[in-house]
Amino acid sequence: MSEKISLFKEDGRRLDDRAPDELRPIKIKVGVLSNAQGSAYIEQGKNKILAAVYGPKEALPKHISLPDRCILRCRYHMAPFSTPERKSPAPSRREIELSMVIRNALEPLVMTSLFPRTVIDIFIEVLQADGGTRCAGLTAAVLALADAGIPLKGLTAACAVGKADGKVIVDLNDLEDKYGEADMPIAYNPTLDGITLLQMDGIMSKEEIEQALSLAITATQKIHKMQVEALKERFSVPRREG
Amino acid sequence: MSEKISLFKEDGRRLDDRAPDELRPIKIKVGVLSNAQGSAYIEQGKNKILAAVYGPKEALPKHISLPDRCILRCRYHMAPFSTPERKSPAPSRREIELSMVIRNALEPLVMTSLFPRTVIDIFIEVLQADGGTRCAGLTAAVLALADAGIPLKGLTAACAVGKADGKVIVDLNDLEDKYGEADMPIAYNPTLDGITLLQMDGIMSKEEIEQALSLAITATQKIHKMQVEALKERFSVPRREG
Amino acid sequence: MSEKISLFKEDGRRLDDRAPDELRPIKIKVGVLSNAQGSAYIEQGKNKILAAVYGPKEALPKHISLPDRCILRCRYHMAPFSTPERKSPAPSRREIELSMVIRNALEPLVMTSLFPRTVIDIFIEVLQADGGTRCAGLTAAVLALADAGIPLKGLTAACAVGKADGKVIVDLNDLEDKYGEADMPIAYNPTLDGITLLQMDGIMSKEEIEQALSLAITATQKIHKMQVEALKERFSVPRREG
Amino acid sequence: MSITEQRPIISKLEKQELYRLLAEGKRVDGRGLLQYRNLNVQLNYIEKAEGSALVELGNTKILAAVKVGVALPFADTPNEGILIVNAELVPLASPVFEPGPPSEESISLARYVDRSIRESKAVDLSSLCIIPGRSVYSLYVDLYILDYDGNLIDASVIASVNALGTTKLPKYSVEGQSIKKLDEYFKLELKDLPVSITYAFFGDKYVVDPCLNEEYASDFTISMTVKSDDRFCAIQKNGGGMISPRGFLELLDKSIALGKELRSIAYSKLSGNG
Amino acid sequence: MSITEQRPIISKLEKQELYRLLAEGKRVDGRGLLQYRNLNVQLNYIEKAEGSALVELGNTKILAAVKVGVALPFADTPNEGILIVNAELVPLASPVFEPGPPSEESISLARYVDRSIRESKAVDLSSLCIIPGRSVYSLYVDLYILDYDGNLIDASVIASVNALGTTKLPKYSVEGQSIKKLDEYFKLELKDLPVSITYAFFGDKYVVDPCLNEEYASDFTISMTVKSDDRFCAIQKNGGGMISPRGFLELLDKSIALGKELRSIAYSKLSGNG
Amino acid sequence: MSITEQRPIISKLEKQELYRLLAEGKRVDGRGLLQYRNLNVQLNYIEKAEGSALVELGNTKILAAVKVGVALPFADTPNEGILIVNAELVPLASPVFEPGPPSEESISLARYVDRSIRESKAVDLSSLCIIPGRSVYSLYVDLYILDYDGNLIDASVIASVNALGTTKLPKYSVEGQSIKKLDEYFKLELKDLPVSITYAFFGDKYVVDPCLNEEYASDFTISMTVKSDDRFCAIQKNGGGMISPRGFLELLDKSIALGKELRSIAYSKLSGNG
Repeated sequence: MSEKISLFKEDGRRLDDRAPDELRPIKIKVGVLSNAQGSAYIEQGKNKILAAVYGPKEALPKHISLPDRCILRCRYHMAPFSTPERKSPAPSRREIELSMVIRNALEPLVMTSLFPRTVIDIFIEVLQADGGTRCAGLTAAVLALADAGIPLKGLTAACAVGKADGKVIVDLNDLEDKYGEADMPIAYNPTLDGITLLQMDGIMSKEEIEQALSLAITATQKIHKMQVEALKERFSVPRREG
Repeated sequence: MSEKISLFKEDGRRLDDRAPDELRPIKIKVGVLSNAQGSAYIEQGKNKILAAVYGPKEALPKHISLPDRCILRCRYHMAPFSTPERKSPAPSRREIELSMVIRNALEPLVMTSLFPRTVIDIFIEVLQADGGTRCAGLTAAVLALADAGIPLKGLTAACAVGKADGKVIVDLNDLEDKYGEADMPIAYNPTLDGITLLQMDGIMSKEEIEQALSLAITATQKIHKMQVEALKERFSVPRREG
Repeated sequence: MSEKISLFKEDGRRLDDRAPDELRPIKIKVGVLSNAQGSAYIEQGKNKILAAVYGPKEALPKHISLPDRCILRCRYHMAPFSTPERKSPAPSRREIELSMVIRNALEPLVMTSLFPRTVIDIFIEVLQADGGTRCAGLTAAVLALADAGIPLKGLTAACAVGKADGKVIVDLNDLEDKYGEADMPIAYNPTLDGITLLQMDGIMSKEEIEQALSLAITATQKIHKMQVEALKERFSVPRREG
Repeated sequence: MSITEQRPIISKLEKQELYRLLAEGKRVDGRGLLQYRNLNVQLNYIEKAEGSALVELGNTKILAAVKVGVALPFADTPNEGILIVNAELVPLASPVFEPGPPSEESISLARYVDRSIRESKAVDLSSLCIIPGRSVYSLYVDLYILDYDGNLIDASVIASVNALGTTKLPKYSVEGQSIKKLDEYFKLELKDLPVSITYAFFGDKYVVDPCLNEEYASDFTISMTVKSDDRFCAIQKNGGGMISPRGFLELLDKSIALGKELRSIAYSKLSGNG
Repeated sequence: MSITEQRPIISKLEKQELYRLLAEGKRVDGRGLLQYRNLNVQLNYIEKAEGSALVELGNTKILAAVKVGVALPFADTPNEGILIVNAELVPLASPVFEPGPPSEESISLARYVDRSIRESKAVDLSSLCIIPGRSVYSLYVDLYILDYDGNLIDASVIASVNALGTTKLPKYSVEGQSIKKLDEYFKLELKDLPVSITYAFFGDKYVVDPCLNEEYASDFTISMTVKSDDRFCAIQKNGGGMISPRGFLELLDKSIALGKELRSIAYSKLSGNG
Repeated sequence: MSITEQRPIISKLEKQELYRLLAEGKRVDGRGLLQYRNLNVQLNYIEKAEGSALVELGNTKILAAVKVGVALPFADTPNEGILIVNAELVPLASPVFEPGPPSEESISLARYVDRSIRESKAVDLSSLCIIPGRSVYSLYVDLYILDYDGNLIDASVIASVNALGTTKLPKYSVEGQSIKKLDEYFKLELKDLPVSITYAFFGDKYVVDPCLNEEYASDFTISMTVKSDDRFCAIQKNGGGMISPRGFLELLDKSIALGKELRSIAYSKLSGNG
């Protein structure tokens, strides 16, 4: 957020031609990997992200298990080629933090008490990054959990909102993330009316946060519908071909 | 020990105005932390050091435990801001060695056979370093053990002696440590008449070592008295205030 | 394999005066260390390599053990001073790969089903490297296993073959390894007529590989005889001295 | 891998008592729901560092110190100084802290404090350039947790800002492309005094500045950093659980009010520090 | 320490069935003994990388991408660019892959692919020098295993060569000893199209392109990389077991024939890629 | 964390026998209490290193080798060469050594040897400067423990000093700020021949040069390094237990006498080494 560059065109639209409250094109596919119990793939703008779920399975070593519920392990990871400069494959401090906030956002969603003494592993691999990867990754991870047949309390969708050139906007791309004034990733579960991931970085007034939150809820509701569609497609009876 | 700088003033006193056999001002306080079972704080010159003790507690993993006595674990660690140049928080080779020699010095002091299959953890954090940190840290660690109620065979006090500008001196400060000719850290238990920590670095003749050892014994006896005082203060019945 | 340097002299012999199919001088001694259950030392050219074996012993932690046979652990390691530039003692990617291919070459040799739930440790330390260290190390490791009294299905010997200046050669030295056109390390067990280690690096035609393999079999048979001799010497009844 | 944490068990009775009290608007230590614990700040605790502060918030005790160096600037900000925040959860402070590489908890703490300082622009990094593209000041803020009784975030922000507020930087003379350290110093000027306000949630109740037992018994926490102008520069939900949008918006006004109050106490010693 | 691997148990019945079929010259998935699975190549999958390819070989799925940088050359090759191959066996791809530092399997895979490219001279490193001894191109080839159903080696060689074949490098202008990135690009030209052929051995039988269950049931595998001119540039036996010299020699002709066939399929999209 | 070591159990009978013998002034291997084991030194064992020595002290076997390089000097000693001592307790040498990063035992050993060489000024580091502040020789002394039967310290000091005594350094010509390696060499001159004397203590008895069983059975050890002029340059107590001040002072005379004796044997081959 250093140099001054304009993020809006003269017609009031964003540089990628979106309205302030418009999402980027999103493509979701569930059940894309053969080894994982559940998996999902998401494209959101130029983001390309895979999520996979293994489990519930025996928690080893035993001392990490809990007697009354399953535990979650979560790894958010960026491929070395996902960023403009090659990234070391070793987890960065940022990746460690995001693995935690994503796990925190999934904990209240999973019916963990159904699987005592087990562990569910959630892997998110960012193949190409274009801003908002934690949110898109979370959106995919929720679907991978559903694909794995793990009972969930509804579906959670996530989207960043924020501020650029003084305007509140939704679904920031890489440029807006970098040169904008604020970034607020939010995960929202419309079924439970609950925010499960919430971070903010940058400067916003109380009024701007209120406005941004409202945009976030609308956006995550839209993404939620796409999640439902993607699951339907996955579980629809395949037509007899030819 | 590279450049030539004079460590004595014309009046025969050291640069900080001490006589050769004079300790720096020492301030000791026992019971300074709320979570640790035992703790102590020491200032010696500009050294500021905290020690804390946890245990005895179950030794995990089990294979590290001993059937006939408790084991000690010890970590001597310097804060990144404790030294003139910022120090990486990862343990240096020096810190690994000092953790070992301090543990060795504590082993004969603790009545380890009273607590078979358990472990006692001893943590020493150097917040500000000014020469002689291993000795001051050990002096504090002994008090943290006593504060934790762990039965000891008396109290051990430690102090470095050494040589600067050809003179044998006691309690070297940072400058004397760096530019002096020898440094000999010693831990001594006056109750048991035993030396439990002994190292030397630099050059001394047999006669100089004899002289230095004699200074060390007097110095550790003085510090031993301060240890006793600090414990008394800790365990004295608090007066009704006001 | 970068610069162009000639690896043959005008008389058709190699720079160290060997014929293309000639081994370097080899010196083998079995039983050279006092702590290891088995040990062997080999000099091949300027290679100086020690191998030691510990076990079979209880496999710890237990989850690594196998119910029907013993497992092997193998470490190929180069001393920091073994190479022209000092090498970091931490295992390089190359050392990790070679530890694996050597273990793979030893697995079919050891009668592992005799020792269920145990582990055999094999350590190879390259003290001085001169080309062909994995092969010489393997030759020594086999003898260390035999010296440890571990039942083997015969002895395996290893030797690199390859190509330099267009000619197929045996037992490449450091220079030939570096400036030659191909290097093919092979371990061969003449008793079982089996190749247990096989790698190739560089460029060779089908015909050259055939020719090289034939050289390798002759070479490993020679080394096999030296292995047998070395074992005999080790286990011969010592003559009464003096 | 981030893994579901195993919180130390606080007894069922303790937890029931805590909830019973909350239902009556009370807390285990007698505080009001939106009341901070006693705050004690000691400036310049580490004389050998360029800046430092020891902060006690109830029994939570944190030492922050600033070491100043000279470094090559990052390629994309050639005219800016470097600010790095690091947090050490040393095992001396709590039986749940372990020696070893930074835990996700310590990384997350350091990153939140970093965002609070960086985004509030409390430190004007462009004033820390000596030779553009070549030599800039580097400020290493090290947080040392000495005693752990909950709410590390708020105490760490206060400790860091106080430590930065006491920081003195050596002057350098510039000759061509090389620099020379002078025997003069100047004070780092703070452009903002951010404070973080942390809430712990229990069902439909919440408290501010949770102590450790409250943290363990809570569903999750939310921290918000407020700038001097009442705008927000960092927010973070930690732990599982969920909050309704309405519940979240409710916190904004509270944080502005609490922020004003806390700021006036937290940085009161800085004005006197010359 | 390299340690005897614990292969996931495939049921005794499954293994017997596999051997029974092999005795009849058949495989579990109906393929012929020397038949590859379906191969699907998608070029330029990662638009933000300088080159990339997604390869599916049956259910095995591998993404290779090339990142281009500028670096100091190695001291002993001042006129050559730098090529580094790295493989990540990410845990998403298989329950047997674990997060953490590279395993011996991933190191061995990357080193084999590196040898296949380097020794075949598919990339002319001497064409990647900008200023001798000072600035050369560095090519980082990252292999990302996304789904693991055996034969990583052959699929990785194909993915890497395709990714390199799509790679575009930025041009630099040289002024004295410094360089400046231009807004022009040139295509990396491949001098060879190596393919690796991998065999899995079961007693006296063997198959090509083993799927995962075949790998687990096999005694060992042998991989051979064949250049466009039918010469060999890398060979590697993996796993225990042993092969007779005659058995090994028999593979050479097979590999040349299979290599021709596989090469024509594996790199068919490269010619169209401009 | 330094942790109470778990010594391999030597049988109670063995330990009783050892004490019984000591009470009679005897040792398990028939040596006198202050008698060293046989010492064998082989110079230039590693031809490819710039200096090396293989030392056998009884069954303890240590290889020391010196690699010479050119490096930037440390900022606070711009006119001095760099000396680094590293010790590897490779698992080949003993069932108690494990592969992995250096243990506290290997670090402590290397640091003691480093102090013995550095403080004795055996190597004149100021003679190892090529261009002040820019290029100095670096000497890497690597100790490789090949067989472990106690008293690593004394054997390591002897091995290191012998290896340094055989070291040949390449000459460099200086042109302005750059250097060029010549095809000439010069011998590193040793200014002192330090030896370490190690005692193991059993109640009120002690022996010199303990073998491994004696080390395991002992309460602690004390090592003292004596210079050629009979002054001391390093002392270290290792292990638990305690010694009375009188007991310690008694060792000084003994060490001077034993040092003279050991020095004459340990470095006898150096004079002949050209």
